[in-house]
Amino acid sequence: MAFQTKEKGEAFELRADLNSEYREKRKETVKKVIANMTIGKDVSGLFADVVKNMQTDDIELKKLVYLYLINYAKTQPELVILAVNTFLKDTDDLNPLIRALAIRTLGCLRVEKVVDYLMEPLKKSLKDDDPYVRKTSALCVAKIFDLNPSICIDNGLISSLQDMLSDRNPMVIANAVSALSEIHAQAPQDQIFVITSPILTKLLAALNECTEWGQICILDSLASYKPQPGSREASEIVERVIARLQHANASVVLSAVKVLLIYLGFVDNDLSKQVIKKMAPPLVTLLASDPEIQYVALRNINLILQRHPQILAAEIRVFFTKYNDPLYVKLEKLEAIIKLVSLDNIDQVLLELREYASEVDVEFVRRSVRAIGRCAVKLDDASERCINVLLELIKTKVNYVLQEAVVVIKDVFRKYPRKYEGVIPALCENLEALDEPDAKAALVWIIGEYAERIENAEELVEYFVEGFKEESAKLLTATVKLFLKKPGSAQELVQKILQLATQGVENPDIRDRAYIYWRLLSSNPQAAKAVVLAEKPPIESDNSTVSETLLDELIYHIGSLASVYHRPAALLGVRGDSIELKIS
Amino acid sequence: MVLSAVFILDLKGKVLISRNYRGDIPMATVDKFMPLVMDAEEDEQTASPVISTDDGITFLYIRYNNLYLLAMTKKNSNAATILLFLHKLCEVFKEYFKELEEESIRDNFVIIYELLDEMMDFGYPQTTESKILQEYITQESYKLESQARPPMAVTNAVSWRSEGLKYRKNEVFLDVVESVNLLVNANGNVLRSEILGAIKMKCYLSGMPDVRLGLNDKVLFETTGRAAAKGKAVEMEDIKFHQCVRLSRFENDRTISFIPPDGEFELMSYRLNTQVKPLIWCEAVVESHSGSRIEYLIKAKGQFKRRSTANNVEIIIPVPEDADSPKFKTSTGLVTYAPELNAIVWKIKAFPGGKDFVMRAHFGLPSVKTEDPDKRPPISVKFEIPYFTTSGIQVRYLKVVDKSGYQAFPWVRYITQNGDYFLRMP
Amino acid sequence: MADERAVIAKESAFIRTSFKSENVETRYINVQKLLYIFMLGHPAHFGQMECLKLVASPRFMDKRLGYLGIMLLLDENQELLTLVTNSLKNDMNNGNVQIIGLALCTLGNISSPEMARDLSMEVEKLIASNNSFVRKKATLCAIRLIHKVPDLLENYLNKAISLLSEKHHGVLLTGVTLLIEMCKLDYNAVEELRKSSVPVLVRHLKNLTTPGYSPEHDVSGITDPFLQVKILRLLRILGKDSSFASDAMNDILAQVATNTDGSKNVGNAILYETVLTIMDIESENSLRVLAINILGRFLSNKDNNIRYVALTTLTKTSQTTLSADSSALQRHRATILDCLRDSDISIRHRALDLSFFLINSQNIRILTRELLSFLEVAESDIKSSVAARIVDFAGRFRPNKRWEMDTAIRVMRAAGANVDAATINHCVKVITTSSKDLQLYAVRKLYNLVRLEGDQALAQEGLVVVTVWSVGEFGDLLVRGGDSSGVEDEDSMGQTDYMSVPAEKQVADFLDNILKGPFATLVVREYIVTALAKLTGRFLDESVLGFIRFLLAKFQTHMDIEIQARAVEFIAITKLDADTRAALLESVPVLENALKEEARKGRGEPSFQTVTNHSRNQKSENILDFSDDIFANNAAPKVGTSSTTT
Amino acid sequence: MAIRFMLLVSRQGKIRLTKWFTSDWTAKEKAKAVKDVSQTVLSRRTKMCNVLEYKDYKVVYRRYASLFFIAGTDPDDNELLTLEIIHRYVEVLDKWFLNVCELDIIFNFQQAYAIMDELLIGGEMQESSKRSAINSLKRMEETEKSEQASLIL
Repeated sequence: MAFQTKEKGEAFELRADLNSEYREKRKETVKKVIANMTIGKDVSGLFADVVKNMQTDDIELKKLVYLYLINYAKTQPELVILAVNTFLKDTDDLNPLIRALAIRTLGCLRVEKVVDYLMEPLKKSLKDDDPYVRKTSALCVAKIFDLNPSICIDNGLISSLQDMLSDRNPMVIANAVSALSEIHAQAPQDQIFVITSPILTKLLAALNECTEWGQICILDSLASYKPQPGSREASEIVERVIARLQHANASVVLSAVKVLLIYLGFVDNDLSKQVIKKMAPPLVTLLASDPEIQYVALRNINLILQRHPQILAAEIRVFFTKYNDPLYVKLEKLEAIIKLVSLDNIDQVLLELREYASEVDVEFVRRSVRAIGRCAVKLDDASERCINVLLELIKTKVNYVLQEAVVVIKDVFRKYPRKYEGVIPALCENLEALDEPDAKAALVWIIGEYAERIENAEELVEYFVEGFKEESAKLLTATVKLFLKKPGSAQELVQKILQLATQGVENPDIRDRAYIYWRLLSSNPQAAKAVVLAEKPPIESDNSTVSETLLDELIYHIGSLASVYHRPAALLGVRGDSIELKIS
Repeated sequence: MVLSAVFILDLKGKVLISRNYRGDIPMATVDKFMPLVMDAEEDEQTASPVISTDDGITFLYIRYNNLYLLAMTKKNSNAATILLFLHKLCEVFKEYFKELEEESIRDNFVIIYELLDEMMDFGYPQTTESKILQEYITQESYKLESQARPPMAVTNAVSWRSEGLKYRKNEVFLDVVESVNLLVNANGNVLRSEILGAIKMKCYLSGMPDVRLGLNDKVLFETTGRAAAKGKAVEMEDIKFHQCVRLSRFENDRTISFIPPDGEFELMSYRLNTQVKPLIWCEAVVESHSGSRIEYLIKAKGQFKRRSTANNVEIIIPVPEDADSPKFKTSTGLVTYAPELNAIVWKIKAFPGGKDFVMRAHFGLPSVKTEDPDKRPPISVKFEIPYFTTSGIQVRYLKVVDKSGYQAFPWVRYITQNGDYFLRMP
Repeated sequence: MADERAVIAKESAFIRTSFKSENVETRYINVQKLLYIFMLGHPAHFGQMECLKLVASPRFMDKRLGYLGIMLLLDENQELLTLVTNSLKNDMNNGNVQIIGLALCTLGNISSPEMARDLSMEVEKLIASNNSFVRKKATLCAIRLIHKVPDLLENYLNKAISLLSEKHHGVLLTGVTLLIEMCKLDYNAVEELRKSSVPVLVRHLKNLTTPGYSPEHDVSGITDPFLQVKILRLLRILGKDSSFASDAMNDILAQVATNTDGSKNVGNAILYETVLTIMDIESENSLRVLAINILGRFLSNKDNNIRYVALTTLTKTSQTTLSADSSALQRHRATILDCLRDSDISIRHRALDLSFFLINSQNIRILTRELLSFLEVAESDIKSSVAARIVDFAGRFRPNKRWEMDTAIRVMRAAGANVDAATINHCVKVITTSSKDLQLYAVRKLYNLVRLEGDQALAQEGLVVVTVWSVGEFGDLLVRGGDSSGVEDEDSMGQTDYMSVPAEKQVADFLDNILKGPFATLVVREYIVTALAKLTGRFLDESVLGFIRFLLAKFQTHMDIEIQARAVEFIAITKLDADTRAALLESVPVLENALKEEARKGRGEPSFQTVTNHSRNQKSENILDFSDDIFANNAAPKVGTSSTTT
Repeated sequence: MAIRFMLLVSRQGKIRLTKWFTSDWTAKEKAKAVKDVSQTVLSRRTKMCNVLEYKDYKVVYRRYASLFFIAGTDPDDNELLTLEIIHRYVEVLDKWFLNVCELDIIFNFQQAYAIMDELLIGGEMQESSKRSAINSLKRMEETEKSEQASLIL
């Protein structure tokens, strides 16, 4: 209780001081109010008193009041109107800093009612003499469009914005590009931002001159431009953009890489080869940046390598992990290593992966073991060497290493059917140690597939029947295979499992499978063999991070979140958007 | 590109200051950040710098000291840009407040708000050059004679330098610094080695000078047919320039020309992937008796020219976290046990090229073993070798041209030092 | 932060080295420091041996610190702990009661089964000590021992019962506590106590509720609430399922319930415990009404703690008494539903559990609507359990089957990404146990829903799975099942047509598009592969069948083992003769259990076991019932011996 | 039915004391629980109820000045009574240290533990009289003092 009265007292005091006759006192108090706002206290109650201090020639005080307004405008839309007059006056100030500040802040208020008042000053400031004001106004249009698209179009703001692409100041152009791109994305059908040849020339010119951030905007907008077929345009763009690879800003580099990758399809072979060659060193250099940037770079590099592994074919060593790399960097490097592994470097890679498999970080160890198996599947001529390393790891008896090894060895079997059966005893020995569904399922599959070579296959399968459910589907198949291969001894088992799978579980998918098996076995054993024991073609090596169609899309989004997540751009945020249930 | 809001949080996840740029995500969403980070840390891992909530909000963050700098967005934003912007914020704050930590945030909230407002608008980065910002956003605005105005540089093509600078003595200092990254595996094979070079400048020049820098760049020599003449050209694999350097000019004829910012800045960086002989080589023999004691024999060798000397060499050898009763023996340098690093630190003030030294260490171990597994970190080495670059890079000339026609004095220094320099333990 | 770490690392290193010198004088101070370091979150395993050494010292202060270190640094799984046994034994036989106290406290907090066995004799002896300081500690120590080794229980039972005649509150309190734990472990103890001890407990409680009974134990005007609560709890155990014992406590419970002052937290703690006891035992009706009224008062209390308790208790009592008190509960419906929107997650969760107990056949439609809108905004980690319960209750109280089916589909639409397997299976069961008309309705609705709502629907994995399975199973109905356009559909709002009839080609493309898209998780792919195979037995258009075979063939080299296996098998099946093929892909018989559940539905009873108790375990295990009737079941497949020997 | 763990956490999230009455958790799980529980408790607003659920435990907490006292209990425990137990601990601390503050607990953590050991064993209350608990503690302090005195002699 005591605490509450104290708070009330404080608000009272603040209010009095905001109306103090002394200017310094008022300023200090506004600072106090902002300090309160910063630590999360609600000071919206002082709205009227704070706004009174807006009319001042002290820029610092003005900025503070503006800041306050941005924070609380939404809670007090009626009172905001009180402030509008001062704002409008400020947009006419002699100092461009104040003109820009007023325009910038007005755009941030996000109160519908203010928008109407804003039109005239905004139109004027879009044509201001000072580029600082113009660049601020450009973005303001995007802000207003977000709130009320039609008013922007009706007042000709969009066309002013389009005119700004011809501005003489590069920063103004860059912000106009940003604003137009954003508006275009909201209403693509209106064709608000379409790059034409003349615009292209202006953008390319601005590219050389504007800030690093502006360069990124322009590069990103170039990604969507389709060059005139057969013209020199594509090569010209490539030649301009390629210089950006030398920029110190990693994001400029990534955006340049994106543009170059997209234009590769439009230029002749020689140039294309040259571009690919020039791209490698900057990509490698990205790995010397801060770990967060490295992560983004690596996620993108893994996409690029899926399409153009040759770019970094000679650079596999740069992906060897460092002790102090964060795990998220290590895992991405591992992925890149698999993309780049070849017969030329496999021995070194195996040595390296073996080293990783003895580190302490469980997740990294697992992924390293898995990587060894993936190398085996990828490189036919090195598969035996990989298997040997895996066997060595199995001997360490480290539980999670073992589980991971079983899972990948299963894939090796599927790639090279009947080739490495000698490994099976070593795997079956460790039956009890397996407690993860994936590992169990893998071993169950191996037992079913090689039932005729495993003496105590029934025993082993029976061991797993205990935990029927998790790996039901595989167990079902394995048991049926076992039965078809050794009909006498496994009959009881197959009967038990089919009963369970048809009536003991609810999963419709398992039941579908079980009924098909049951009908096969009871009606047509010959057909059963033909179906269940049908020869499986070797699996393809799985070297792709994403599907080819998704890759096409993600190349267009290099550097963006979609390409970091490896998910389609349209999907970002889909899962959570609430679905309106239409219930009458 | 765009981001919705920026936050600075303490390590517990409490918001110290925030700026909402777009208003399209409730600011309270930030509460979901720490649980995500903690989930990742559960397995002693660092959460990846890009994480999302299950309702599709993405957080991008970096950590600096005991702070998180965090951005959030729900669009398909440019992740690289956002993370770089956060790093840039760090840099600017550091230049403004010397130290960036909880206290400096609290003490300077007014100016931080101003900076956040100036450096980004509607989620798009704007002016981020701290030198320029300092011209019109200052802590002592009342000291300005008149009302602040946006400096020309903010919107100029030369956004990094202001006009009208004047020095009595026009000087340029160039430091060529090469860091050697090295990774050696337990068998003693060099897995990777690279040189990261940087040319750092301190410019005290008047007016708007145009500067040209000449290096013994192999590509340049080849194109101009001068290759055979000197023979000592260097092939830089990748070069990155400060935004002041005219990239298209370099792309055309390999000329490095620029109008420099005032004061200190990094002009360029380059990378060489050539196999370098490890400058300082270490061999370790470890004998471990679990539950009682562990012994080390370390041999270090200087594999660089005899007339050079490596200064302030530190060889850091990891030991178990619960080691006790340290005993050392060496003829050279100073050996200490540094429990805070879980390592032995062997310091040698001057390590001449071609020499080798030996050190022995003995530790006791507790009888009760910890449940934590052994982390097996590598040996790391720190050193500096002055008047020497591994790559052989040389500054051939530095020309300064200003319309006032003054003469400028360039000074050049070379140094090689360790980068990530690791040798895995057997 | 970094500085603190460095300082501590250095100090730790110093302490480690110092330990090696075996200096008795510095050991105490070093262990003291180390424990402080440990509290700050740094390793201290190397100090464990030193604590053991301190305990073995003859000095009291050494022992005291040593035992503190053991309690902090060791846990029951460490081998080192066995080395403490001997010291504990010696100290329990020490002449100094304070040293005995230290040993008892340590054993009471940390004990392995071996230690429990080895030291039980000592503890038994000490329970009989004439020093109350020792007696109460030994009594609580016994709890840990009997939990570690339940066989030891009978050695303590009589001693524990005799503690009920104690006057000393500490000893009495620990005695009652021990008896409660014994009753939980062994039903014999319950019976024994019912015979001997109900009156004495009632008497104690009566004394405690006499004003001013023992000022030393007074808490805001109430005498020893700690003891009162323990006695009430023991009475609850004794009165449960025993009308004899319950009768004996009716009066005192009524007295406590009416006379306890509910203006402070202490009083409410007792009232809360009393209500639980009244609801659990065979109490008189008037008493139950009294209890429900107390809860009603709680529910409208301003204090969030009290509201929390009310919600929890109402849920608990609703669970055990089901509909008996439901009219009393229904009176609070509005309040409870309001709590669903409370800003406090604790309140929200409790209110959610309770809301389900409000459901009956009269209000099922309204409440389901409330719960569905809650489901949409719920945190993702509870969505699964809410979804499971909505479909469960929709079955229990459904007005008709159509409504149940629509509800299940709505749940899938709102939370299909979060539901667990049991809920998906349940939805499939709802469809398979329906009439042909309803199946037609279901498959068309699901198909059109996913088709029309695109990504939004595809992101809901559960919805996709149910849809894909239905399309596979009822593919023929979907494309040729006759006209369903007349069916009134609550969801469609007349705007979009959820009943349109696709062509076979469209259905195949539909599945193909899901496969190509980003939402094709492994599970979805597995379902689609099987659905495609089943459609080869249900579709007629040769070109479509060819397309399906082409799709299946692509998966024959798939990385996922299950998908590859299916594709290979199904391709082999397509090569069999038409009759065999048709027989293999015939529709699957309805699950026996599903029929049984179906028969029970609409009557308010739980229809399937798996989701009834979600309040604690959010992820329900699908408990397989391996009872005989499944095996005796005629529908189960039999594999003819003769036919398989070839 | 018992308390399974007690935590004392400062408003800044610093852990001041932890006591475990259960052996079911590994050191890692304990560390995680401490982190999770203290984080959630600290983020709760003042008017919210003092009970929350963590895994299979009920967490009951109360704030005294700069310190949060947090108890993890079995789910069937009486949370209102747990609040009283917490309060009892605070009362005894207060009596022992005469106006207890956070620093008392930091610098005298051994005594803070000793006080808890006089109130709870295995997470169950062993004494409902404040006086009796204080007396026991006093006797132990006296024993230590006399030992130290004899050592000096």
